[in-house]
Amino acid sequence: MPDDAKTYLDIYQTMVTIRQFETMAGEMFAGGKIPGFIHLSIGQEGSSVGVCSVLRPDDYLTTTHRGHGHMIAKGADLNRMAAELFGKKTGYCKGKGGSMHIADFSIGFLGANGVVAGGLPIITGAGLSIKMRETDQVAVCFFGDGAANRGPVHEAMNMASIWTLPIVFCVENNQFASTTRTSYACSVADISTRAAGYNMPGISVDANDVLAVREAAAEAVARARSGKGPTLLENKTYRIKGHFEGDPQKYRTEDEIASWKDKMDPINRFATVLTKKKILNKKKIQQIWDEAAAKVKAAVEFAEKSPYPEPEEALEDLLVNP
Amino acid sequence: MPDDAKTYLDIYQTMVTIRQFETMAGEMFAGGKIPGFIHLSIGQEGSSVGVCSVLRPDDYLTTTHRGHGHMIAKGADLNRMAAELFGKKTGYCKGKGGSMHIADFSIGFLGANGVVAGGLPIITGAGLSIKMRETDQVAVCFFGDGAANRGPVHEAMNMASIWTLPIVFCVENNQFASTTRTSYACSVADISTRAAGYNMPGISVDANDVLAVREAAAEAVARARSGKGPTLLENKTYRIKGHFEGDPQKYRTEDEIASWKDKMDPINRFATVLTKKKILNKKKIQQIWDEAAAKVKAAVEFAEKSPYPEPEEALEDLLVNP
Amino acid sequence: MHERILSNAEALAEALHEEMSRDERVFIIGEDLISHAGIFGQFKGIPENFPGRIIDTPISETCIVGSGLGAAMTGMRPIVDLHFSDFVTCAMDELANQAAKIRYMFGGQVSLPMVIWCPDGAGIRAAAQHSQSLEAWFVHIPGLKVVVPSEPADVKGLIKAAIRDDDPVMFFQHKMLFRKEGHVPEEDYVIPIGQAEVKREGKDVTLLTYGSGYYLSADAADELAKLDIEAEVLDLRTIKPVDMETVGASIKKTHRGVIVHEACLTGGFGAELTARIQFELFDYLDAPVARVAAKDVPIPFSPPLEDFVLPSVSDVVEAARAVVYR
Amino acid sequence: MHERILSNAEALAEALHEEMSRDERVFIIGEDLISHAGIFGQFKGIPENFPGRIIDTPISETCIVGSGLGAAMTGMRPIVDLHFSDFVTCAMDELANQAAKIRYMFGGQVSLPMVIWCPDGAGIRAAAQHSQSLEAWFVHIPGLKVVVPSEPADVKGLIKAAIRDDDPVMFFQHKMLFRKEGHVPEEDYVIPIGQAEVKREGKDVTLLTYGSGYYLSADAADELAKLDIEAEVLDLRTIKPVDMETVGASIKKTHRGVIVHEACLTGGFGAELTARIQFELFDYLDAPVARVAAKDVPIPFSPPLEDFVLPSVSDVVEAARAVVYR
Ligand SMILES: Cc1ncc(C[n+]2csc(CCOP(=O)(O)OP(=O)(O)O)c2C)c(N)n1
Ligand SMILES: Cc1ncc(C[n+]2csc(CCOP(=O)(O)OP(=O)(O)O)c2C)c(N)n1
Ligand SMILES: [Mg+2]
Ligand SMILES: [Mg+2]
Repeated sequence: MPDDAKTYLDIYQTMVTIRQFETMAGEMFAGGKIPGFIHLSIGQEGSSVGVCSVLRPDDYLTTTHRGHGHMIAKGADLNRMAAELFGKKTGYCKGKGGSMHIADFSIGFLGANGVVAGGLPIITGAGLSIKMRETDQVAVCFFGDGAANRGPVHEAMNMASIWTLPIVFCVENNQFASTTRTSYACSVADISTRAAGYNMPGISVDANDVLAVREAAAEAVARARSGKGPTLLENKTYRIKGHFEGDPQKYRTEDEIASWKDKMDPINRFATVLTKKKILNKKKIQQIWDEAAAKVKAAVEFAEKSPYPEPEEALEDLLVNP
Repeated sequence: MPDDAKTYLDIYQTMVTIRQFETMAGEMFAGGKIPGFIHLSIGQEGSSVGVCSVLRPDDYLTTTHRGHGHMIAKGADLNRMAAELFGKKTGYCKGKGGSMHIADFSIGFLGANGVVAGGLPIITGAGLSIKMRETDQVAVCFFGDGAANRGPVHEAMNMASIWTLPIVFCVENNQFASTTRTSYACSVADISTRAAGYNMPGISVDANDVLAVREAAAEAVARARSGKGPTLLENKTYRIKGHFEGDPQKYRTEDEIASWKDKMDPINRFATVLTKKKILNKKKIQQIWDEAAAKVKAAVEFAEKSPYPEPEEALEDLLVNP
Repeated sequence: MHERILSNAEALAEALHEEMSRDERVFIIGEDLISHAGIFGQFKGIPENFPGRIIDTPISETCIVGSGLGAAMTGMRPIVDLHFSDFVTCAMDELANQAAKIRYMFGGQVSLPMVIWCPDGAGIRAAAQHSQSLEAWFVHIPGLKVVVPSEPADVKGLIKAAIRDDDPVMFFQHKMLFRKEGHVPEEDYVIPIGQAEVKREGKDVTLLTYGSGYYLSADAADELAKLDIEAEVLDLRTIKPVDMETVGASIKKTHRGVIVHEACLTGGFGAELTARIQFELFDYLDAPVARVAAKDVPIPFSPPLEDFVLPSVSDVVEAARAVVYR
Repeated sequence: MHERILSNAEALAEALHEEMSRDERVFIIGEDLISHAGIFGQFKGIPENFPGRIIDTPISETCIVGSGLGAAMTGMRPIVDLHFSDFVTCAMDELANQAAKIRYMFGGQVSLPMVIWCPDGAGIRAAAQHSQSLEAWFVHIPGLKVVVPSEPADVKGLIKAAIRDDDPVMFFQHKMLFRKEGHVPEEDYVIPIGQAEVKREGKDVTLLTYGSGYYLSADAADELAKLDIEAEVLDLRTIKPVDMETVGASIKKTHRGVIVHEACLTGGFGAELTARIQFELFDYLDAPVARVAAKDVPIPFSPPLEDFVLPSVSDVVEAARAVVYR
């Protein structure tokens, strides 16, 4: 696992890009440019980038309704992402999917999912397919703490274990499932303890420390790639924004949010580390944020300029052989 | 928990009754008297009777496709059971349910289930209902090792845990789910280890030792009754008969079956214990078997003499207010 | 009678308050109910007024419905909130193989007084997995009743009927209708399950509809009136059992029918209703029964696509004109 | 052509052998497949001949279908065995919200070549949870194809078509038909999905059917012949997409139709087909389209009850007589 300055800078840049993208998405939603509803991953960049930083382009990834960060970290094109969120023809899914149903098969990104835990059965199949095709790909599945209480998680972890599938189950415990606290809905404090019930390693990490995530993910991915089977990785973090944009958030206080924002922000924490290591300085930081802002701005422009699909296009893309 | 001779004799008698009932059912099926398919619990009497011996009549129970033993242990009427298996009008369900869908709500027996793991969501509701109605009932759910790999088990155990519901989850690990060995399909050797993932106690017992089951069940039931929440109890046993009557059983050898039949039979083992304690002797044993045989014979006669339902009765009992 | 105007969400909340006060066995269970008093505000006041009787669950649709089942079997009267009706998919075994069949399989030993409350429908750009209208599946499962009200007064009367009913009732409410307003009587009344209502009389064609289709049909009737076509608007309200008496009376008068629903066309409830109308009323029909429904694709995200897929007022007008001028 | 007689189970096994030899991406996944070579013997020889390509799973329908999905998205061509079609209830999210929608939601980026193989139907005294015919649910989900063959030759040709198809196909086979025999051509042939076949010509009434209903209809046609009624038997074979061309040609000839299926009446596929026939062929109909189906209750266990609930040859004869003598 390369641990050089360039890698670190890449990681930092990706985290900032995600933050800028999500910030833009929130603004565009508020401004009525993005239809439907969107779920932002601000504050969770340590998880998405930490994990994806150890993946290959041909590795598979599934994610959730809160998947912009994972998708960017896996290498997606911001223009086509933005266009999809805007419902435009040039979007990844030609406007048919939107934020909750976006995918890029060219980078192994098998899709977001509007059904909580919907990605887990799918990743089992991706893992099985890898094993049957005898490649050394790895399949990673992001899911939430809320998802962790759904049945498909159990079935998927059992299956992956008995067949030693090359899967990393990555649960992002951001302490909430919509309005519901994880501490209420989940019977264990560390979701990773459930791994023992499937005879697989389980580990919980402070996911606002991107390098801690990267290290744990590297181990899990190496294990999977070398045919030793699945791992349950719990990335502990905090959802800074509402469940969806516009969420009244009566279930928590401003103070609680602020305490995470101030001290725990994964991007700032990493910047501090890199500054100490002399890989970053104030100027460079500003430059990275500016560059990310420019890329995101360009993506917005691309999306805005792109046409909506023609109504009749709604009838396309259902079947290969109608 | 009473541990006197009378209690032991009751337990022994119930085990023998189950064995005789199941043996009869196998014969009647082979003779074409019982339609459909049936799943016998021969060899698993230690589990059913051990658990039910610590239950009250008003406690709830759900079971599976292999539920005759549980039902008898909970106190069901053999005549109405046999009649139901035969598809007769006098059966528990007027012939509508058969072996896989039999129930007796008057004794808290909330039903067998043809869907593997189908009882687990239901037992959650029974447990919740107990809690809301503030009674001190307990709800027990029998399910198989195969069922243990289905998603509803996970959801039910999590829910029962967070709400400290008065539930005993009793998994009967009889080493097979149909043709599939538990050692293949289940990612852990002891299913009870999964309890930790729900922050509840888990225990595995040798279920061919009825007193071991009784002891473990007593603790779990006491825990539930006193408001301390659910327990996962794994009863380790062995399915002596095929999955269903008529099963070609290519997945195991006669020798394997014989080794269990000979040394592990829960009824014989208990007889040995009781004989040592001078509670039983050869004559008494014979008498108990004969009495059970007579009861079962009477049940068969009842069933045989009973009429089939009239065809048009098929249209009844669907809705309370059609 | 003075006009008391409530929204569909308010009508529901009022009825729930009344029923929960009346019968302490009634409770509500589902995801994220308490903090927002229901994602559409439909449970307003319930968390404060009935603490412990509105229960937040983990995300576990299978066990949420299952827990309703088990509670119903043991003396309670649960209302199970499915959050989005699309997630019935995660509880189909509990609905189709358990709730619908338990009473029957067990020979009538037990009843299952439960309501499965399902907000459904499209129009909020929520895309394929949060926009469906799946009521037809449940019509095809013996043992369930299916109610799909449209107007606030119907919501109040029918949710009360559903709660008091001893059988499992699937209760669908369209997301886009929660803010729709209408007169709601103040008193405690029940609208029997299985009773349709002619909401506008007409002699030229019957628009047979339910749920969101009612509003499309009502608007279409206005448009048709301008074309001198008098459309009768028949709001089925319950689709299982369906009120063939009221349907028959209307078709015998108009001799023409158009069925309007938002669920996609193929295999939708319109098919069943058409089949019955043409069978039972063949000689009264002067034209084939037409169906107006969503196009046969998943609901797409982008606004022009979604709008194109969903049935519109003009689709209803066109269909009605086609059968009338035949 | 010499008569090569195979059972439905044998026809399936033969086709699977050929397809698995032809394309190494094809594999079978499900519960308890290997030991009995399929519970109905339908996979005879496959475990020996294709080791590693027929996979026993834990009891996890959700993830069994899901694993088919994930495999199909990443280069494989899975055949998912659902053991009993009743357990589709445990995988409805994977079928309805994922398999059917993924290609569409993702704008056509990916295809899902998978077959979901579902043995269905009643008649073996297996009661309510092991006897259903649920095909109509899937007809109502855009994005799925639905095939329900009856005779061995159809099974062979259609399973091949399903395996080679790049879209998800629900493939239903009735449990009671596995031993039914018929001529099956030896060569490698494909019957296109969506193509019905007139299996018996007649001029007085069309019996429109599929799956087990075909055998009821064929027998009924024999009975009707004795009454001087010449029934045309049209085996749909695929119900989504449905071959309205062949249906139309037949109805234009006979002017009368009876739809026969084992699924319960209300909301069954017969409703959809009736709706289309009466709409598209209104002027050709001399009588309403009749439906013969199971009665609207769960399948009961006891033989006299089950027999009463299921549709019978005489039900078909009666329905045909009623429309013919109208
Ligand atoms: C099966 C299902 N149930 C409910 C929902 C509604 N829903 C969407 S997101 C969400 C909360 C998810 O929480 P978590 O898994 O922790 O992910 P997070 O939002 O925190 O990233 C809920 C309940 C859904 N989409 N799918
Ligand atoms: C959801 C579901 N999947 C599959 C089946 C078919 N089936 C019936 S019993 C059984 C095996 C059950 O094994 P286990 O849970 O260990 O119980 P046991 O038979 O050993 O008592 C299977 C696969 C079913 N009835 N329900
Ligand atoms: Mg969360
Ligand atoms: Mg077992």
